Formats: sequence, C-alpha cells, structure tokens
Amino acid sequence: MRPLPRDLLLLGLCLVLAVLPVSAAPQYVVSLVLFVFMFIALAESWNLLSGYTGYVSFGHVVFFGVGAYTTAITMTRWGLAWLPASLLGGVAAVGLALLIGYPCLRLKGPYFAISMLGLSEVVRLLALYLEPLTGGGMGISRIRPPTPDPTPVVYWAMEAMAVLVVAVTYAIDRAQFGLRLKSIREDELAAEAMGINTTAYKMYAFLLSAFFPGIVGGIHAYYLSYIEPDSTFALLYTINMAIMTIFGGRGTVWGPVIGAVTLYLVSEAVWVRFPFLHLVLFGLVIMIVVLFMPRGVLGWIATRRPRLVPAGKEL
Amino acid sequence: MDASLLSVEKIVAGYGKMDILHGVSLHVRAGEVVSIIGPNGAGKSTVFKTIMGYLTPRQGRVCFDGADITGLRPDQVMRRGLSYVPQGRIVFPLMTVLENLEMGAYTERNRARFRATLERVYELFPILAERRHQKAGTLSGGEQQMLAIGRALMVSPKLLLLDEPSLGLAPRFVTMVFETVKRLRALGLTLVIVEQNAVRALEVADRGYVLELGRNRFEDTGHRLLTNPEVKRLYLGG
Amino acid sequence: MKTRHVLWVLVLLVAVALSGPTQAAEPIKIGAAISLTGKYGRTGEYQLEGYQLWVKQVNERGGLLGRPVELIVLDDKSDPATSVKLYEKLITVDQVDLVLAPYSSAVTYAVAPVTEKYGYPMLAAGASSTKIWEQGYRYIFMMVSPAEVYLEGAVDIAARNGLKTVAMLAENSLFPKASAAGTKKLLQARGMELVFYEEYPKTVTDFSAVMLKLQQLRPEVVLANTYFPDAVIITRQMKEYNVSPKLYAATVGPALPDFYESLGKTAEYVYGPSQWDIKLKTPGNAEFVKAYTELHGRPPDYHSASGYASCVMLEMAVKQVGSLDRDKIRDALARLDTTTVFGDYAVDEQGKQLKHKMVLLQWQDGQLEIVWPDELATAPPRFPTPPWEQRG
Amino acid sequence: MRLHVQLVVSGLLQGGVYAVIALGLTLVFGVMRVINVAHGELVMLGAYTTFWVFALWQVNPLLTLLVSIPLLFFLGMVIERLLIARVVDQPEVTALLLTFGLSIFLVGTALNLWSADFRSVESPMLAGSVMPWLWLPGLGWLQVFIPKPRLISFLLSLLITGTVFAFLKYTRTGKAIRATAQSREVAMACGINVRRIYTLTFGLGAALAAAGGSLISLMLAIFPEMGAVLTLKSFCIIVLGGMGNYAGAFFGGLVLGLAETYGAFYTTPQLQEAFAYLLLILILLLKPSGLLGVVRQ
Repeated sequence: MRPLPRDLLLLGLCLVLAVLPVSAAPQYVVSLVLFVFMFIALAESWNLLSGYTGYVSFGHVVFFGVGAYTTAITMTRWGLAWLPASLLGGVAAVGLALLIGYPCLRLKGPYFAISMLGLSEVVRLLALYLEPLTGGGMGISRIRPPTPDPTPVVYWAMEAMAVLVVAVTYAIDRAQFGLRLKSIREDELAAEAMGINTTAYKMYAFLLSAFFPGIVGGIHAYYLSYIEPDSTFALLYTINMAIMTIFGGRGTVWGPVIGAVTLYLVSEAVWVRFPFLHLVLFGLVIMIVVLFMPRGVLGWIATRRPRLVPAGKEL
Repeated sequence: MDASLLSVEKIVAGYGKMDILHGVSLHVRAGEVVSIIGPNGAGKSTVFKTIMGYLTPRQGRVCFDGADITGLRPDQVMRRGLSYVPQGRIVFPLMTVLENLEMGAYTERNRARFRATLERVYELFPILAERRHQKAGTLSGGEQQMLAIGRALMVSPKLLLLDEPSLGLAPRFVTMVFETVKRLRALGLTLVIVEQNAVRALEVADRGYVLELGRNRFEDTGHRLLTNPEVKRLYLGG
Repeated sequence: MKTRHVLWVLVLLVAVALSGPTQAAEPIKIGAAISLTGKYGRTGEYQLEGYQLWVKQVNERGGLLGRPVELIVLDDKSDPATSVKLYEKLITVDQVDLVLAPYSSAVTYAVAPVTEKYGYPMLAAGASSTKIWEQGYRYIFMMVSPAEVYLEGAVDIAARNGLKTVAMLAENSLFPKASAAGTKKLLQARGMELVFYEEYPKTVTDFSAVMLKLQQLRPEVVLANTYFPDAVIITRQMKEYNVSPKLYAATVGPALPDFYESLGKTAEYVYGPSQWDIKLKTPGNAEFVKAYTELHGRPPDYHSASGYASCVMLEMAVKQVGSLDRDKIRDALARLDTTTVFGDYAVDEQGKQLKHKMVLLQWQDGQLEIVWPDELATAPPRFPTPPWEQRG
Repeated sequence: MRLHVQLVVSGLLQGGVYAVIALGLTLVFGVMRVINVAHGELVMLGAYTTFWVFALWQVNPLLTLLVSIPLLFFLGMVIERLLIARVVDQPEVTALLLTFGLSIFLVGTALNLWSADFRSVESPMLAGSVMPWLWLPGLGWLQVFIPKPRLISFLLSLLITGTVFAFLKYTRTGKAIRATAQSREVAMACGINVRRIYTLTFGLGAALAAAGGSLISLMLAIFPEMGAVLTLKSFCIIVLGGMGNYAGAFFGGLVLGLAETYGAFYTTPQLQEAFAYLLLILILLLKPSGLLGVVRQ
C-alpha cells in the first residue's frame, strides 16, 4: 500500500483546488468548481446503486430534495447550524431509503426505475402541499443570513463530499462488497444461487447512495438560502446524475468524476446563451453512449487503448 | 452432389463470439425420417436454428432443394418449403387454435389453398377442429404439440424440422407424438427430428446422426445405431 | 495510468474555465435575468421590452453619464434557483455596473439575497409580494402596488352590486398567495362570503375537478389569483363547464393583450387588474405607448410600463448621484418621490411602495377598458356577466 | 347522486384519452419488451403537430389527427430503425436508458424550437358544452354536463382504440403483431418477419401517442415538458391493466381517469397528479401482475 505517484498527484490537485475560494479567483469560477464537486458527489452516489448493482434509479433527486428540505427546516425552525443540519439531511434521506428500499428493490429493472420516478414526483407534490412544514410553493427563504458570504465554506464542504464519495466508492470497488454488487448486476439469480444475500447488498448500496445526496442537498440548500419544490425536486438533477455516470462509465470509480466534470462544464458553457441546447446535447450523448460505448468513456478508452489501462484492473 | 433434399455442409455457428457447432454436416433425402440425437450441449437445436436462418453460419453451407439457402432470413427459408417446430413454448397461448393455424400460414396469401391445407390439418388432427375457437393456452401439453405440428404443416412444407417434440410431455402424449411422426411419413413428408428421447427417435427414423460437442460422431441407419454397442453405451443409457 | 488522464482533463478544464474574458469596457453594463420562456415567459417578455425601449432612448440621448448603455439579458426559464445563479454570474463574471429586476415575485424573492449581498440597488419592476420587503433588505425597492390589493377593484364592484358568494383560486406560489390573502381581508371587510378556496400547483393543466365543484356551488363571484397561462386555461374551462358567475376576475392574464388573442370572444366580460393602462393620463404616457409600439410592433402592457419606468427612475437616481456609486444610488432611490408614465412612486423605509395606484380593466368588444376606479374609468363596467349560453 | 354520475362521466371522459396513450405504450412493451420512456414525448410531438397545423392554417383541430397520426407513425418507424432495433435483444435496462436519452433529446429539441411557452388550441368549433339526459336504472333521468371538447375527444378515443383492437384482432398484420408479442421464436417459425413487425409496432405505438397528444391538446395546455407526466401516467395504467395486456390498458386508462377525478374532487387539485403515482407504486408493490392483468410469463 505504498502511495503511488498518481495518488500524490490527486492529493496535490485537491489541495490546489482547496485554496481556490480564498485566492484571487473570480467568484464565478469558485462557484463553477463548487457545482462540479456537487455533481461529482451526486453522480458517484447514483453510480453506487445504479452503476454497480444495475438498479437504475430515475428518481434519485428525491434524496437530494429531502436532504435539502430537512436542512432548511431544521435550520429555520430549530436554528441548527448548517453542518449538523446537512448531516441530518443525509439521515433523513437514509430514513426515506429505509422506508422504500425493501419494497422497491424487489422490483426488477424498469419497474424499479419508474417507481423511483413516481416516488420523486409524489414527494415533490407533498412538498408543495404540506405548506405548514415546507412553505408550499413559496418555498423556504432566508435559510441563512445574507452575510457572511458562505461560498468558501460551502466550497470546502462540497469538495469534501466529492472526495468522500469517490473514496468510499474506491474502497467498495476494491473490496468484496463491490464484487458482490457487480455480481447482482451481471446476474442476480446466479448471485443468489452462489449464496450472496442479494437483498441485503442491494439495500446497503441503496442506503449509501441515498445518504450522500441527502447531505449534498442540505449543503446546497444552505448555499442557495432559498428552496422551493419545483427546482429542488427537478427531474434535471436525476438526469444529470444518470447521464454523467453513463457518460463516464457505469460501475467504475472514475467514470462519474469524468462525466461530472466534462458534462457540467459543457452545459455551463452552453446554457446561458442557449438555455435548452444542453438538453439536446445530453440526450444525444446518452443515446450515443448507450448504443456505441455502453461502458462509457472509460470503457471505450480501455478497448481502444488497452495499454492505458493496466491488465487486471477491470473498468 | 447426391439427391439430397437438404444438405448441411460443415457448418460452424454459434451465439455471439462463442461457437457451438464446429463443422456439422447432414444430408436428408426426400421421404426420409432422420433423427439427430446426442447429449445436452451437443448443438442439436443449434443445427436447426442455423438451417432456419435464425443464426448465420460462420463457415459452411446449407442447401435445400437444389439451392443455397445459407444466410437467408427465416421467412425466406420457409417460403422455400422448410417448416420448423421449435422446442418449448410452441404455440401462441392467447390466440385461438384457428388463429394459431392462420399464423402458421402467414406466408400463404392464397385463401383457397389456405382452406384446403386447413382441412387437411383438421383431418390429421380432429381434436384441433373440435377446439378451433379455444385459446391455445388452455389446451393440454399434448394438444399443444399437435397444434404446433399442425401449425408448421400449414405451409405445406417439403421438409419439417421437429425440435424435441416429446419434451415435457406425459408418456401417453409422447407415444401420440411419435405416432404422428409415422403418419406424417406415411403421407410422404420428409422429417428431421432432434430428440432427447433417443430410443424412440431412432425407432421411427430411417437414418440417424449422433452429435457430440458440435461435431458429427456417428451416422447410420436408425436400426443400426440402435444396436451399435458404443452408441448404446454412451447415449441410450446402456 | 488512467487516473493521470483524468487529472489532465481536470486541469485542462479548470484552466479553460479560469481564462474567461474579464476586461472592463467603455459602456455602462446593465444586467438583467428575466423569464423569457416557461410559465412567466409571456409577461417577462413585456417587461424586458420596456427595458429595451429605455436602453434605445438613453443611447439616442447620448447615454448615461456620457457613456453608452449596454444591456446584458439572460433567460431564467421561470425558475427561481436558476435566476439566483444568473445574477451571481452577472455581478461576478460579467461585472455589470447596475442590475435590472427579474419578473415575478417568486423569482425576485429568490434573487433579493444575491443583490443584497453585493449591494446592487434594484427596482423590482415585476414583484408585488410585500413579503419580499419584510426581510429587512435595503437594496430592493417596490414599484408596483402590492399583491394584496390586486383584486380590490373587482371586490368593490361586486360589493356595490350586492354580490355575496365568492369562490377563489390561487396558484401555490408567492404572488398569487399574497394576492389571495389580501383579497380575503377585503372580502371580509365588505361582508362577503368566501364559499370556496383552493390552491393549485404551478404545473397544473387541468381544472376539471375545480370546475365541477364550482358547478355545484354556483358562486356569484369567481376570483382567480393566477399568472397568464393558467388564467387562460381557467377561463376556457369555465366556459367548457358552464361556470357562469356574475363577475369573474383574474390577477395576471386578462390585462394582457394576448389574453384576447388566446381566447377570442371567451375573454369578453372578464376583469383583470392592471398596474397601468395605455389610456392613463400619466406624464408622457402617449409618447411612451407610441415609441414602444414602433419599436416592438405591439402595444405595451403594464409589465412593459413598469419595466420602462424602473429604468427611467434608475436613470434619475444615477443623474442625481452623478456617478455609479451603488450605495449612493440606493439612497437616492429610497428618497425618490416622483411620477413616471407608470404613475406615482415613493417608498417607505422598508422599500415598500406607498403611492402607486391600480386600475381594473374589463374586456369589452375586444377592447380593454378601465372600469375602476370611477375617476379614471373610460367605460362603465358591463355588469353582470351574462351566462355563457346567452353570449354570442 | 347526480354528483357521482357527473364525476363518473368526467372521469371516464378523461380516462379515454389516457387509454389511447397507454395502449401505444403497452403495445410496444408487449411486442418488443421495451419500455419506451420517451412515449410521453411522442404525445407531446403529436400535440404540437395539432397546435401548429391549427395555428398556421386554421384547420379544424380534429382534422389535425390526419396529420399527426401518419407523421408520428413514420417518425416512430424511423426511431425504431435507427435506435430501438439496436437494443431490442439486450437487457431491458439498455433500452430504458436509450429511450431516456431520447426523451431528453426530444424535450430539448422542442424547447429550442418552440420555447417553454404554454400553448393552447382555441377553436370556436370545439367550445362550449352539451347537457344530455341519461337514464340510469334506479335513478331515472339525470342531466349531466359534458364539455364538448372532452366529449369529442372521448368519442375519438373510443373510435381509435376500437380501430386498433379490430386491427389486432382481424387483420393478418395485426395477428402477426399479437403473435410476435406472445412468442417471438414461434412467430419467426411461422415466417413472420419479426424485425418488420417491431418497426411497425413502434410506429403504431408512436401513432397512438400522437393521437393521444392531438386529443389532449383539445383540453389541456401544450408545452415541451408535458410528456414526463404522461409517460408516468401511461406506465401507471399499463401496470394497472397488466403489462402488455391491450384490453387492460383501455380499462386501466378509465380507472385512472376516475381515480384522478374523484381524488381531485374530494381532496385538492394540488394532489391530482399524485394519485397516479401513488396508484402506480401501490400496485407495483402489492400486485405487480396488474389488477386486471392476465398473469403471463
């Protein structure tokens, strides 16, 4: 386990990026990188479930949203600080996952995907309806005081989340846990026949992949200081998580990272001038990737240039 | 070239990148009943799928009635007079018996010919005429097999491929199936049968092939294969 | 190896992001993110066209402080969260000198903390929910009459004609709810009975269930706290379901010329409050309407007028201050007491509007007529609204 | 009691259009085992076809069906050939992701071309309402109230569904479609060109979506993002009726229409959409084979 040069390089990059908010970098660049971190964390969380076990979730934004609302409510009602409130957001997301995980994960492929989509819509409508708790369509504002500027703190928090989720995925990928998740993806019946308690493993993956988006949602709510149901439970978040992971490579550690960085910057460059063009591009990217490079960019590189990917390291 | 109706020459075929057949050959003359036997995984059903055009062979040729049919689509193969009864779920369960038979004649657009063939099939299997408006899924296993064969006959084929016709049937129906084979042969139809039940299959066959691991192992008349000690020991259970 | 590639991509992308253009330019840059698409798109467009007219005029006059004015416009897609990001971008990346307001109370509510954080004064041309001004913000000023009094004219006409039962609908978002809350108080004061009140989500497209309930209840008055798209759908479905109140008004929608375009004769008799009207005798109004129609090829609506007026007042404040010092501009706006094409303007210490007055319009033979208040009326209200089957 | 009759009528009217849309989805699923997540977007394209044909040439909105149905039928076949055909034999999730990408692509394209504005088709020909008297056993004569656009779109829904049922039941190609749905292998053994059937079925599914879109635009607003909700509702309906069960899709549509109308009437319009999703989740969890479904492997 001696540190390889590339690990040092990664560490260096993290540190360089960490000083960005206090350096002379324009605020916009800081918030850009902040959102890249956020999407790395979100996409990687989605990957933990949908990439590794093959259970595609079309409603993952529900955990992000529930985290955001928990944080906003506990901060405005109980005066909780943002950090414990965000963690509570993660806990609430896990709570929801516990509640729905067992019944939903019994459903196969498309049924699971679409029941998750339905669920996220139900929760959005509930957030609109339960006005005494959630502020309804008016949302919750002034989650934090306007000053001091929270950007540096939120930036570091998002960076930490990105690093944490990637690290967790890395650890899982190398451990037997990861192998078992992959065996569920390849052939769930066979995995069961081999004596793997697939229900339990699916559930662990589900809970983990709900926990991180919950926290991230909380931090995001703190940063925006204003949330309302339609933009908090926007389908676009789910789309982003899925597409970033698929683009980079499902079921790999680095796929979602590549996807998040590339696609977030692309959409950011495109959407201000052409507000909807990135959707067209995203749709095209998904179709092209699914049809022609089903293992994503990483898989594509691996087959084109096997030299770049050391033998024995499965992507 | 001999007077074969069907000849399969050294075909190599399989699914994806994996080959199942490594050069299988067969020859069937008009009016013959030929049985193909062999252990699981020998590639018996794959031979049929390759003949019918579900799979395209990587090497080798399939000739039928004097023409090369290698690589044709299933519907094109059928139009040339080959018909096929796949194994397993072999009828359309939610369609009536009549609709099943109509589907069998999908490639036949001449109504008069269709009616004539339908009458012949009903004659051959009176039970189907009786139950023509019943959903096929409600028939017994044996009846479903009759229906499947009847359906395959709806194109008036020159040659019929039967894939495991006795699979999963009660003994009473197994006997019925092989009786049917004999009747079809008496009508002058050429048949190729793939079977697990090797003894029964060889009993009704003029000739037989034994496949093993995607290769030809033995080829002889049905009777001589039945009495071949090695075949007996290996495939007929002693 | 693969990790190194990932890193290269990362470094490259960050470098690209960092190298964005950030040089100071000669013209005064004014930024606005506004809803050009989505639910608030139609109304947002009118507001933007008001901004654009002013930019054209000020540049023809030789610019502001002798410098040309450049307007940077972004589309927030009617989404508050998006708008927050856009104003952040306008202020930090585009480094605009001044900002103009977005459209709708909900979006303004979300954006206010951002403009507050950077100290950018903002005249809220498209926000009427007083809640925004109860947060202690110092840099945002209200121009329009508050949401709570939008339906005052409709309630007044109904009460004067002895109508008693009222059904009310409201979109579940900031402005419609504020309007509904204010209207409830007005109804109480006039001794009218609210027999039905229901909220609906922003995304709703079908009001069948509501219409069936209204069929049962047969209220004399229907008041809808809406934006343009749902105002159109509600009006149409009232006709489909033969809901025939004696008076029907909707907050945002009927006062727009597009309302008649969308609904044709179905729009007849419908009342809609307006912050402003073409026919008002405010100073310079006729010239404004003429110039606007020439530039954009269609007549302005009240969002156009408030958008235009917000620019004019910003110009006044800048001229008073004589520089782009945003804190001083803020103070000037807080003290300003003036009348524009849009009407009177003066704010209290919270930034809430004190002087501006609303009118109530009604569609009469394809024309919008002012029917309330009496002293400004261009025509008497056509009352009561006949049942659908008796209309042409 | 009059109220309930009215609610039932309203619910059924709403459900008719749902049934048409869901029939398209279930047809494609039954034959190809592909859940087309972009189905709602095809509905959206149908609705826009109606809108534009109406807005540009002032054609009677009902006649726009004659444009939207063939147009989307053709587009459906193109989509199948270009995209879906490549993934039919792969695991279900692949097709799911592919159509997911397609749906995003179509929404984005619509937003770029036509903006996010809400549009509606406003035609004097379709305005107003009818108030027929119904005789019901035990209740006698009751007058119910029916908005004309809804009645027309319901009747057309019945006509379209009926035509499709007849097509499937009696025509050679229709039977081949059903046969392929029941056993692809046997269908091939019958000489049915399964590839062609796939293309045709997807075209038919898209045409049904388009018909639903044209009909729905008589009642509701049209906007690029209208599809997602309809995909979810159709999915709910076909789960309700049993996946791949054609008659089930029809009755499922009516049931959802009723559930929504009753739900929204007795609670609040705020939750109207939630009923479909709750129904979906409940059925998936409690009885995945569908309430009306024939359990079939």
